[in-house]
Amino acid sequence: MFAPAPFLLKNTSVSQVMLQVCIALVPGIAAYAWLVGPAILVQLVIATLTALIAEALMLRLQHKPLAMFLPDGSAIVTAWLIALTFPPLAPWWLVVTGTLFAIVIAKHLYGGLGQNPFNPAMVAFAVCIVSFPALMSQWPSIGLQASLIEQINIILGFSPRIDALSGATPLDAMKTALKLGEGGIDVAQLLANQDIYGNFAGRGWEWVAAGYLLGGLWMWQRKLITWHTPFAFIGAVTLISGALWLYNPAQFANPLFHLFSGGTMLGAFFIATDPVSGCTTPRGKLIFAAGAGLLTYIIRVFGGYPDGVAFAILLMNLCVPVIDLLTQPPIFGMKDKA
Amino acid sequence: MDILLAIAIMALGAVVLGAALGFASVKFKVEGDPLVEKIEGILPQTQCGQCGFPGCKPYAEAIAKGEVDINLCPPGGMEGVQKLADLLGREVKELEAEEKPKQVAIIDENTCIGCTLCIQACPVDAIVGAAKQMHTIIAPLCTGCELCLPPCPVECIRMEAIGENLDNWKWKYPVIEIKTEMRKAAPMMKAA
Amino acid sequence: MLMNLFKFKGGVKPPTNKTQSNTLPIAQAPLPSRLIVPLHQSIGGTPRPVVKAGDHVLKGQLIGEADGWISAAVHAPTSGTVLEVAMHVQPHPSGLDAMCVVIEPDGRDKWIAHGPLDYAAMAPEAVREHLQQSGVVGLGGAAFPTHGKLTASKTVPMDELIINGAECEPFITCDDLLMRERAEEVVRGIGIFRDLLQPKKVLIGIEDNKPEAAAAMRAAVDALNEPFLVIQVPTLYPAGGAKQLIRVLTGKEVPAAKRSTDLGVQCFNVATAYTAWRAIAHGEPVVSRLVTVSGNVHAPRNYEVLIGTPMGELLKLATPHPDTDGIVMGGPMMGFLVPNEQVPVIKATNCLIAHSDRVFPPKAPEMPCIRCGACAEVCPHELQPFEMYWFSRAKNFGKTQEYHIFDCIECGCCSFVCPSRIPLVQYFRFAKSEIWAREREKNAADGAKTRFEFKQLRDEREKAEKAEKLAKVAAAQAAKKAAEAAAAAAAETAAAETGAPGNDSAAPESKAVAEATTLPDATLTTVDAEKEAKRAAIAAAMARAKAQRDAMPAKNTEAVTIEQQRAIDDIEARRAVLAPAAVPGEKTE
Amino acid sequence: MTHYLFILVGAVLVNNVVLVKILGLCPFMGVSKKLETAYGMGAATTFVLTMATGASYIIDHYLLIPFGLEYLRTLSFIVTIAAIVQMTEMVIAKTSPTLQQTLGIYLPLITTNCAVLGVPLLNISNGYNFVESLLFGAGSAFGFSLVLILFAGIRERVEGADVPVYFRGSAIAMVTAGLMALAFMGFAGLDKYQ
Repeated sequence: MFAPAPFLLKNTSVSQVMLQVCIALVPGIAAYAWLVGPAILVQLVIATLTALIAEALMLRLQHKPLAMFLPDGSAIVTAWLIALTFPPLAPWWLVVTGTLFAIVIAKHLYGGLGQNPFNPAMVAFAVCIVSFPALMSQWPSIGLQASLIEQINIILGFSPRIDALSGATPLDAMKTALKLGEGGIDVAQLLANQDIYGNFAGRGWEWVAAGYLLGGLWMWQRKLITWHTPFAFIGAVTLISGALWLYNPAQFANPLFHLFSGGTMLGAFFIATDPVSGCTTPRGKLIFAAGAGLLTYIIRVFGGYPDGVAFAILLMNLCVPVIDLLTQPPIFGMKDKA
Repeated sequence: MDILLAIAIMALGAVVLGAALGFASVKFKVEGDPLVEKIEGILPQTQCGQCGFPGCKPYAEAIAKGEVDINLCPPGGMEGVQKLADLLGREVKELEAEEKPKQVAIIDENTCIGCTLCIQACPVDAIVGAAKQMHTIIAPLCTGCELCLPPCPVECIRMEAIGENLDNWKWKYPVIEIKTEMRKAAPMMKAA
Repeated sequence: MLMNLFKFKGGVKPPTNKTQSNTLPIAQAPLPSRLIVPLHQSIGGTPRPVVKAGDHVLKGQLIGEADGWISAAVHAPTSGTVLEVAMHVQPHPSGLDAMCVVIEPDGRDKWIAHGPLDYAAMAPEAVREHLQQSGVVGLGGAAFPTHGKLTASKTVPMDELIINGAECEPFITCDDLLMRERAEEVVRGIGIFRDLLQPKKVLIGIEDNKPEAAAAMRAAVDALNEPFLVIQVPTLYPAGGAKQLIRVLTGKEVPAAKRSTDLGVQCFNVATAYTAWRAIAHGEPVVSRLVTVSGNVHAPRNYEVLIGTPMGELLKLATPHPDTDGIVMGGPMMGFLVPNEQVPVIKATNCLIAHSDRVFPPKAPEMPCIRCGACAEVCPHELQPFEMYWFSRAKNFGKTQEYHIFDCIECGCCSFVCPSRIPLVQYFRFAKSEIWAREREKNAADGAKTRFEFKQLRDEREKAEKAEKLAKVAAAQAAKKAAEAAAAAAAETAAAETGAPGNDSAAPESKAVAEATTLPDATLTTVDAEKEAKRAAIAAAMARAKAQRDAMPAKNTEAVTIEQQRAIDDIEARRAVLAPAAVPGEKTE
Repeated sequence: MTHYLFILVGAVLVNNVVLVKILGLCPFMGVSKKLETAYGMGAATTFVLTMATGASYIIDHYLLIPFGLEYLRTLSFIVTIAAIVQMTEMVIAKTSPTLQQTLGIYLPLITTNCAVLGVPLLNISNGYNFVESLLFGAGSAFGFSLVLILFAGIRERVEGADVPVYFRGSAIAMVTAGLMALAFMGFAGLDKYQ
């Protein structure tokens, strides 16, 4: 006889959690599709399909019940994060490769849902940017006049990869310009370029980031995430960028620019908050996210890649078991000794 | 000339390092073998001799020296073999003899003639009694080694498997199939 | 409110489901067809049966005698005939059997002679003794013998006595009804605990979803003019856990490794206080208790039930719906499905819930843990359940202990909130019982090892002594023979010297030599034979003396007084402690 | 000052001896099953590696180069390292038998840890002076220990995961090491920033 207490359960499930994460991504995606181009929707579809097929295949190989695991939605969240971090007009096979890598190697080799030590979406990004640096750095200029059909053709490789694609992200553009300028160029001058830069960060992109921020705040309000991770992530980016900006405003962009550029908002609310590969103790979350924020800034400003979120998250993923171990909160009745 | 110089320098180095090592080996000499104790900690201490050694310690010593295999201890079971393999970095091997459930010896007190032979045979002093008087097993102390069986002239000792009771009952590893269990309970209520 | 309440971390708010059963007053359950009274109903030693099949017993008659200090007596719940003393299925998740006294009621429900005790004249020790003899145990569910908790720590002053009327588990309302209807007796019972423990304050904690109970208790406290404080605590599961209630009322946190008296606080359930009062004021042992019958039934309500009543018979009083497919004993958070409906109500049974899929919807299948940390947020002991789960699942028990698995109170909050529907508590129970089993095995192995080593030592010593003795006997014999031979030789030589010197003098000498050489361990010559004989005589004398010495203590031990025996035992015990140190020394001998 | 900092950061992170240079994989895979052994191995390797870089610098500059015996570098470095390792083992055996037990065969294997030989040789080829050599040695050792400890932490957790049967043990450990190396590629270029 087996007695499974408790008999009452709260009405929650993994699928619900994942579904809400997807809903929270919608404002950001909407801004993305509106301001940057509808191609992102195509990429989302490609990534989602690939993820679901790969997930089903891997579950099948491991003789796990498809009906139970496929609807959990974790693969969809991973796929969406991959699509949102890749260039919107990246060729279809790049997104497929990244997604396959994420689902098969980063997730299912470790046993699937809940067991992967690394964030699958970030593994996909890191693998692709290391393997295909050129393709991963081609971002369309904002205001690219191309219809959805044209964009799909570009993604599917039917149309040539036109020159308008060879742009860079606002972050990358600034880094390259500052490097080439050898100190002769002022950040303020660069920001004046209205083709690339908008009100406070990258043109168009700033509103996408704002959309993520909105979705993230909604998740916090729904108690899907705690305040620790986004707070520490954003706090760390603000602190280090603020300090360097105050030290030399000509060479370092202001904190607002860094907060709304690249993957900062997406990372702070959607990637660093991944419970599976992130820290779980409250203090651990603070350390994890602050470390990720710091590394993000360091890699994007001093390192060799256009943005640092993926590597920063992966590097902090490495430290998670040790951080968790060192930040165990004192338990009931043992607080005086600790 | 060069080659001589090279040899001389290497020899010098060898002498200096050798002297340092020699000094260290005297200064930091360690006595005893902590490994034997660790192995003995894994062995179940039934002292049954099924491994071919008179007791667990001699077997532990033999394992530490690498003279025998680690799969000679049936009371320790496969779990014991696994632990020994982990400790010693050796391959896990199937047990030589088959694994038996834990058991306890029971003396049929009506048949016992009080010969004390089993008392002498018991390695862990789990049998009490005196000459010409009935003997009995102190069940909690019995390791189930069966060494008392052969000496008994009237064959009044038998082994009994230790069943599950409320004292040694363990919670089972959770299984997912909860529903089937509940269904089993259904007819009982219908009958009521 | 005058008091400043504290909070414990975590906790959940499951639907309380209490209103179904707390509207009707307590009803008396009728006599069942037979009563199965388990002997082991409290934590500690199993009481020894003092009745046998065929005996006629009266209500309240002792049937199981407490075994040891942490153990409580068991009594016949009604008058009738003992059918058997045998193994029966227990209300325990294992579904295993244990020794029970089965009584067929005679329908008269005749009490054994009993009456009030002269409480004012009783020494505290006598009160505790009487509570043990009356079978008073904690009725909140843990069933710890109450008398064992009624001794204050010698070093820490008793600050607070907590009376637990929180009753935080959903569905259960038996304490609620008890406090509403029998508040005065509860308060008088608390008075007994107060007298024994002498605390500075007495705090009665009641969840704020039971205003009637709190009002009744306040009225009773006022009527009896006691200085007890009735405090309403926020409704939050598991506020009724002893450690949580202590925390809420006093701010003290009792860790798993400590007793609450070490922190100057002790906690009792209201129903325990009630039974203690009945035992003292009326001389009635614990033969019945209040049980909430709820869940999938037409008429949920509270019953006063005799211990030993089969649960199925009790459930029928409330007319279960036809789709009922099991009985849960205890609340929905910590209770368990009983093995069958024949299992009896015991002292720890506070609630029966008829189980059906309508009341408790079946759980969706277990998914993998996504480490969301919801369990850690609700854990009232601030543990990391998902980490303990991870390592329990991998059977890495050492790690589970590093994450303080033994501080888990198995309240079920973590399982309640888990989005993956993982039966976390089951994993923890599994890990805990595995660890206990290993501990037991380890202790048994260590004991076997020391006994084995001691036996070996003994065998060696005996062998050595035997060999020594044999050698001495042999030496003595040899010496004797040698001496005889030498004497003969000497006589012959003397004769030869005096009478016939010359040719035959060599013959006896060589004979003596020959004789000497046949002796075991010596090639004696006639010259030193005499010396040897002397030495042998000395050795033999020494051996005799030693034998006498050895015999002496043996003679003594036959007539040792109890004190001497105790002293010997003491010495043996000390030796046992020193044994590891002594062993190498003895071996080198 | 910043120069030294760059050497240190470069050795610990950017050119991590295990994940970027792919040296010393034997102890990296072998002693990372448990955190405790990883701590011990990290400490032992840090000590040996720092000592070895110092000693080999002295041998190289005051013995081999003056006599023109550069061709004996590898040989003499190995001998020196072996002696230091032996000494370390004896000291550990005396002071902490449990650590010695847990490190097991891997302690003597520091001798053949290519990181320990590789770092002094890299020092020479990089033309570092004594302080730089020591910094580089210590940095590499810290990098090794850091990565070893983090790896052990992850492996302890992955041990409880439902890894597919064919990937249990070393296979998944290699995958993990690969993903760690991927993460460390994020540091690329940091030591070149001016």
